[in-house]
Amino acid sequence: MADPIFIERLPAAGHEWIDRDQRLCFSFEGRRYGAYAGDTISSALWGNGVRLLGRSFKYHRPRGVYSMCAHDANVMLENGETLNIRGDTTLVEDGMDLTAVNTVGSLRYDLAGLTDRMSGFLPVGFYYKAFHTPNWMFPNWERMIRDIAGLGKVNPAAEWKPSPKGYDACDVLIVGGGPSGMAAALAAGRAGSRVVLVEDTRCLGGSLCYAGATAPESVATINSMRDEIAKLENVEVRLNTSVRGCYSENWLAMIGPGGMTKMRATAVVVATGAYEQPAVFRHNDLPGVMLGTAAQRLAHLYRVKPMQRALVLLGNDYGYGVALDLKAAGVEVAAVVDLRETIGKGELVHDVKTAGIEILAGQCVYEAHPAGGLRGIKGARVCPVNSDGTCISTTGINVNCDGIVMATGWAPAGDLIGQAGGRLNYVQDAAQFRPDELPPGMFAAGRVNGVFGVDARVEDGGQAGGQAAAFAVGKELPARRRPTDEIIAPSHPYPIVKHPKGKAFVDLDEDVQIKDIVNAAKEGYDSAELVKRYTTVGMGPSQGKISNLNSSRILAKATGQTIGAVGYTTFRPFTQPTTIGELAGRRFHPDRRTPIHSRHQAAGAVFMHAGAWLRPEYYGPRVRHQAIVHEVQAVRHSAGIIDVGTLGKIDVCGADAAEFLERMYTGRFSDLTLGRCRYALMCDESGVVIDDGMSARLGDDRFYVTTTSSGSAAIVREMKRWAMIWGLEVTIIDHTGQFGALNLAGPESRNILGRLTGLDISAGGFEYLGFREAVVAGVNCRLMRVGFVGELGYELHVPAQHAAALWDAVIEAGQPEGIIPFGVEAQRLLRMEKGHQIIGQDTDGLTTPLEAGLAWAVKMTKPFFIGQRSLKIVEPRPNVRALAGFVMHDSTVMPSECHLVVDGDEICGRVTSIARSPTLGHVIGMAYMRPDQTTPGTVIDIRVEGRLVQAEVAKLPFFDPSNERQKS
Amino acid sequence: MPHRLLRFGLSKEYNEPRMFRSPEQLKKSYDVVIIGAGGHGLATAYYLARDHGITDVAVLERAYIGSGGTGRNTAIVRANYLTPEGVAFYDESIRLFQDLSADLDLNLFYSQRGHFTLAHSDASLRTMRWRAEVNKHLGVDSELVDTAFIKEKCPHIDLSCGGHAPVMGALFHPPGAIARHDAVAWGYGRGADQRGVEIHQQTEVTGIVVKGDKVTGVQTNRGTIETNKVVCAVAGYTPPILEMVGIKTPLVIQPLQACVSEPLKPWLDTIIVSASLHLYVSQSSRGELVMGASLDPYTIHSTRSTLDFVEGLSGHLLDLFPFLGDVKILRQWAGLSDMTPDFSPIMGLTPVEGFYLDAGWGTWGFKATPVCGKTMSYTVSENKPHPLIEPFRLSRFKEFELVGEKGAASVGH
Amino acid sequence: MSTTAFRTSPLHSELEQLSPTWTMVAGMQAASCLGDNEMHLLETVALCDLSFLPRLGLNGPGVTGWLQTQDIEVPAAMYELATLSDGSSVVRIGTNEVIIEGVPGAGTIDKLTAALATDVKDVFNVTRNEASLALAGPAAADVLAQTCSVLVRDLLQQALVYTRVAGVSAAVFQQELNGCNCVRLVFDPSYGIYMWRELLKIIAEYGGGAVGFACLFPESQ
Amino acid sequence: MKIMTCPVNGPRPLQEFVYGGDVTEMPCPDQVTDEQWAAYVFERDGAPGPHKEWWYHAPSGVWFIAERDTGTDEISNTYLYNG
Repeated sequence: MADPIFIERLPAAGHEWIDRDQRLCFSFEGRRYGAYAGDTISSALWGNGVRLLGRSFKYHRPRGVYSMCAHDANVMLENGETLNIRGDTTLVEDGMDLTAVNTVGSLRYDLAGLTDRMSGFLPVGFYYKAFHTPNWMFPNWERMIRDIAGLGKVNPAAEWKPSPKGYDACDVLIVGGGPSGMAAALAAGRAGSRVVLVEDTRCLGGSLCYAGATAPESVATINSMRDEIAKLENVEVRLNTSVRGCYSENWLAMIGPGGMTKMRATAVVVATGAYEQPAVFRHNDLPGVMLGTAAQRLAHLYRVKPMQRALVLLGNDYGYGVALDLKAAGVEVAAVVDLRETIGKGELVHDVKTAGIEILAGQCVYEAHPAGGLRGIKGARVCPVNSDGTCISTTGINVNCDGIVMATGWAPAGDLIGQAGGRLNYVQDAAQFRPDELPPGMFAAGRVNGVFGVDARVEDGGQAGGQAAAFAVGKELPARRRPTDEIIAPSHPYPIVKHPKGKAFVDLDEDVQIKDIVNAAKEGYDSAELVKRYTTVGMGPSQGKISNLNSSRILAKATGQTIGAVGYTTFRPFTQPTTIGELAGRRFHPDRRTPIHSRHQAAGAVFMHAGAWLRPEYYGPRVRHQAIVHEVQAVRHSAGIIDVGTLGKIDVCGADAAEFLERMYTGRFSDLTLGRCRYALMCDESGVVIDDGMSARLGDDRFYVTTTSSGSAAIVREMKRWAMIWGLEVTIIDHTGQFGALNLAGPESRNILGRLTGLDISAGGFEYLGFREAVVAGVNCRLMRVGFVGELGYELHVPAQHAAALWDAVIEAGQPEGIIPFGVEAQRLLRMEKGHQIIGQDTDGLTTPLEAGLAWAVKMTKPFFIGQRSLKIVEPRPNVRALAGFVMHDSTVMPSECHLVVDGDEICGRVTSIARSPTLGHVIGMAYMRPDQTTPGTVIDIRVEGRLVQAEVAKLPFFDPSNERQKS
Repeated sequence: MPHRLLRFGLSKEYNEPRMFRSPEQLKKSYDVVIIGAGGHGLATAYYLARDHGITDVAVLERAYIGSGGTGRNTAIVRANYLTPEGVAFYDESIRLFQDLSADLDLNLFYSQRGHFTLAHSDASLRTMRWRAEVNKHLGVDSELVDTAFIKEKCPHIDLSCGGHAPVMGALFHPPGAIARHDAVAWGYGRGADQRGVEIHQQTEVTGIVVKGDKVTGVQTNRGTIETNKVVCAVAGYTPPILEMVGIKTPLVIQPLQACVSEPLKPWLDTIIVSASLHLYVSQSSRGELVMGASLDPYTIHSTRSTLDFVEGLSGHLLDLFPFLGDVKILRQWAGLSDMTPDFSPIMGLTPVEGFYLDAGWGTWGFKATPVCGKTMSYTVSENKPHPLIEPFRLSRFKEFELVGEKGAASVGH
Repeated sequence: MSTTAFRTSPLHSELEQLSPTWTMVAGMQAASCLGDNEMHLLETVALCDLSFLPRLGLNGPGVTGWLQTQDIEVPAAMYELATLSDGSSVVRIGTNEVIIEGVPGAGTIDKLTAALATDVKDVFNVTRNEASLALAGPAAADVLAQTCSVLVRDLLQQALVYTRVAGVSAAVFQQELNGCNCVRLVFDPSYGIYMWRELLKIIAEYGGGAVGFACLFPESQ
Repeated sequence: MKIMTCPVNGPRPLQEFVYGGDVTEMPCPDQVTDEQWAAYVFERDGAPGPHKEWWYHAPSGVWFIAERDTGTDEISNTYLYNG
């Protein structure tokens, strides 16, 4: 392969950002180029004479360097792995293989470039006005539009890499390491605050790093301030770190080399500087046209000669410094075009004159002359202009140049201020927005605050830092006064020149032109927000940082309002596009395991997610269905054991414990005697069933209640709240995670348990719905004799650290009877054979106990329980639906849960539970239906995949109706 | 190229007619005053003028057209609700949406993408089947589909969900669509404007005059208007208006946040929603990923953004699409949702004669825009609730006759 | 009633994979050592399972009074940790709620448990079978900062904080063990394995790893 | 990130708390009409302004009351419930 193209740079200078000892090689659009370590992709390419760096979003126009500071949204690249890589700020890495995004064919021969020729047919919002008639054609048009739109291609094979994310806090966070930020850091640091100073580039200094002639002493200033800062131990500097968002109460999202830091700052100093704003004229977007600061960055930081022959278009004295910098960089400055009629008298102006550079005052660039099929420029036409941007004549003179440098003004980088709820106001004499009201604890300094002279910025920063430090310790804020600033009006009020042929771009991201904004206003989209939404100005990747101000200026003129009245669109995070990976961080997914988890794994359990819990669905190696049947049969014929440790487990203690349960639950508990337990059903205040479980009496003043697995946290919470509101003497102790629990069930369970405890568990000694505390297998254990699955069974609750030992002991003891563990699915089936409802499956968000066949568990005669009053309202009404059991003898077509019970066109209800009962040998289920359908023997229609199947309503429970087995 | 575009290229001047006039003055009185120039308010005005011949209508907007929920939602349209009432209502809305671009002669980019609501547990799988069955029963195209089908329609999705609560199936709703939300308001606005309706932006309602139990006027920052019929269509901003007429409702306001990525080449053709991941995502015709999550957990009347939201959303997005780690989010924003206890709207007549309510739009307001215009305009002109909105009457709460949407509306947006 | 069965740490299965030296402490198999030169891990950051430390929770209006009868003074201030003569620590986590954590060899908890065998009025036993971890070493602060919004420098010495760590509710406090400054995490045992794995992932990035408890309780093996 | 000051645990990020809705007094069930009861169960004060709200600090299990302006999200006061 050919040697990389490499063109030597300007002679080395002390403050440059490239390391000339490290040469890198990368390729762009199939060509190899050389670069220095420290080069960004754009600086390396520009340095090698490449001018065409990207294509625009809509018209695919050629674009090059424009800002060199993260706003060059048209220079986005991809490498197959990563997409939308910013050329102006991303460092070159050796071996990079890059292509421009969003081209058809290649960057150089981009077929989509045709759209530029047709742009006349594609005015603002054209897509709203076409493609929709005839209706059926739109999908084809849309597919075409989608394919043309969009920037980079995602790589579905890309792998996720966890990105660190951390919390931090400081007294004073200073955003921006320019002169004002550094001064603020020194002031706050010397005041003793814990200061963090963040700078999004690779070194402190901000604009001073490339100020050149505009601030001759800059390098010395940076160095001395940096050394001062280094002396302060309580000031931490974080480079290559940018603040992406400011949220309520000075909570800031920062992205740096170590991923994302969520910084809580007591006070924030916003010293973010200003975004230089482009001038708007025909072909102001082509490669070679760039901002003054972009040219300065190229020349000073990367030692790249921005162009051979430059035309400098300016509206402030700063631009004169830029002209001098260009000259110093060996650029021939064809002329300086000053939009102002009367030019400044500053030193810089004087130096430009003495340098023999021609100054054309009161003139504008009317249009740039494209070269090589828009891939560059070869000159510009300069015409006399009024301060409002109207050309006095358009004849003008032609100036040859291969670059136009624009230094016409600034917009404050006030994003963070806006996000935090601060306001910016338009200041007429400065012709730009300036922070007005700042939220408490936020202070602005430097150019974002409308202060431009270097000394003034240092002074302003010092004041801000002092105020921030005082705020951080709750002291009264020292007074603030605006420093005297040598630059009076840094921005030109209207650096915008119309051209009948258009192509004068306001927003390069979105290819929005002057006429688009004017026409939008004409059509009635006459507020900043509507213009944005209709023209998409400011919607692109740079989010309007170098387009919103000009857009507001044009809109103001078009609607005869002041710019202040037009205002600006809402500031929202992020200040710079932020990757989903950085935001996601490590992605914590807390999941819960019972203390017996490892035993289930060893037994070959197949786990299911139940909320945060991992629960055995069934146990392998058998396939699902066979495993479930096998487990069911074990329970029915011998014995099985299931881990029910996910149940909520709550001790309700205290003198008023019984009264408390009376109020929380629908049933009666005051008469629950010691050593007994009872079903407990809970409603919300509207009478809807929300939870159920068992309640056991441990003592006069102690109860033990269980809740559903999913409900436990909320139930504990509500219990605590009601206990407080009712002022009852009751203590709620949540043992959910602290206890393990297992259910030993089956005809053999008594024999097995007998081997593990001295407790009298004879039928008479430990009766159905009895409760005991005893030692089982050497563990203090709470035993409930319950029959959820409809067999003789015992629920054993023990401290979590003992659960595994108990489980092992029961399995061991059950060997003779062939005890096996059973999973959630088997349990569901077993309980259904018994006609027991599962809250949440056999009920929904609006089910009352009356509909769910749970009226028996509701004591309406009690003085009070939560939901009772509401139930009294609905009780007299006929139910619209009722839960009942059904059987199917012909089950060639098997319904599933939530298939509908229908009667002709009427939806009567739905199947809530259904399964083939291994015990009964036919399909059983529960369903909601019309109350008149619930008489056993009634035939109901269930619609399955479009066809109706018949089921016969049956009495619950299906299995062991006399409950002999669970009571045995 | 569509002939529509030729006129632009061939005409020298850009002489597009104005979308909406901006009337200088408020008149002394109007037959109907609509509060809120969002999609709902403007659609109501449009159909009042078009279908009921009532054109002496003022639409009052505190900020700019579509500045509320209309311009802040994630522009998803679907009808796969749980209750017959809900399904019938939203199905009519979809039907209207499908012809709306032609009807309003404005391209709303109504794009039928197919809508997946993913189920990560057997419990949500049951809910999905329930919705699918009700939908099919009522003739709405909706189906419970398996993971293979999801993979086929959305090849890049990671159904294992990074090992956390894998996808088990989904409710697939082919008519599910997205649209250019702002344009819906603009189109209705233009249509209403052309028929004589006045749209007053920057006009804030400061009071409502009630004599006896009757509405007689509306006070604004630009003066008082006489009228006997007021429609309140301000969704997240409803409670303060209700205070002016002394009506109490169950409405609570919670922010709903959303965000958008850089434009990408098309890779996601369907709308993907996951309730358990609190995530919904689709790709706009510009190529941006438009993403939202669940409601903020507490009530606040502010459209501030939070970092938690976008952190959580990013994590969950990577659960399903692990390759998006390098894709950048450009911007986040928020809107206000007026939530009801049964996740269904509150529409129709109120105890105050002449005061009509169109509220309770929670997270499902955009998709109802056309049908709300239809039914509210009928309700206003006939002074009786349109049959489709009968179930959504305000009085249902005191009657303990809630709509059973709660089970499902929380699932998707 | 008395318990004779062994206790199992919620992290037992995780520790087992690190082929530890098991030592019986207060009825639990505890991992005293996970490798020869694990002490050096304490120079970066180490994770140690201390779930074996016995804990007793008491709740109810009578708690403070009853403990006084057992010669235990509970600090008046919430969350303030006090150390008892036998090295156990006691902390008030509510007006009526107290936790006592033992150290190997300490007798307080056994004594109190025995005394509680017969119901004491208005004193209710709260089972405290939490997962209990120690983050030891200089980088512990960074690891905590990546999982918890409460920073180590916000943790007052001898005071406990209830907050969220990696999305899980936990009690966090600082404690010097064997001359090493530790961040202690105590939380619901059902999250034990999740937390252990997440913390180890982060710790690995700092060159740290898991250690046996002998690093922090040298005398007690 | 929003910070809320729990009367027991001090200032914490909002994610540690669970919102419990407005503090409302339950009317005596036997002394209200069905309509009044329905109003208690369903009606809310949805307007922006100062509210008295229940908040729960999940890690420590503490319920308390916060006086918060739902318009500005400013929390003016937090304290434990005292009957």
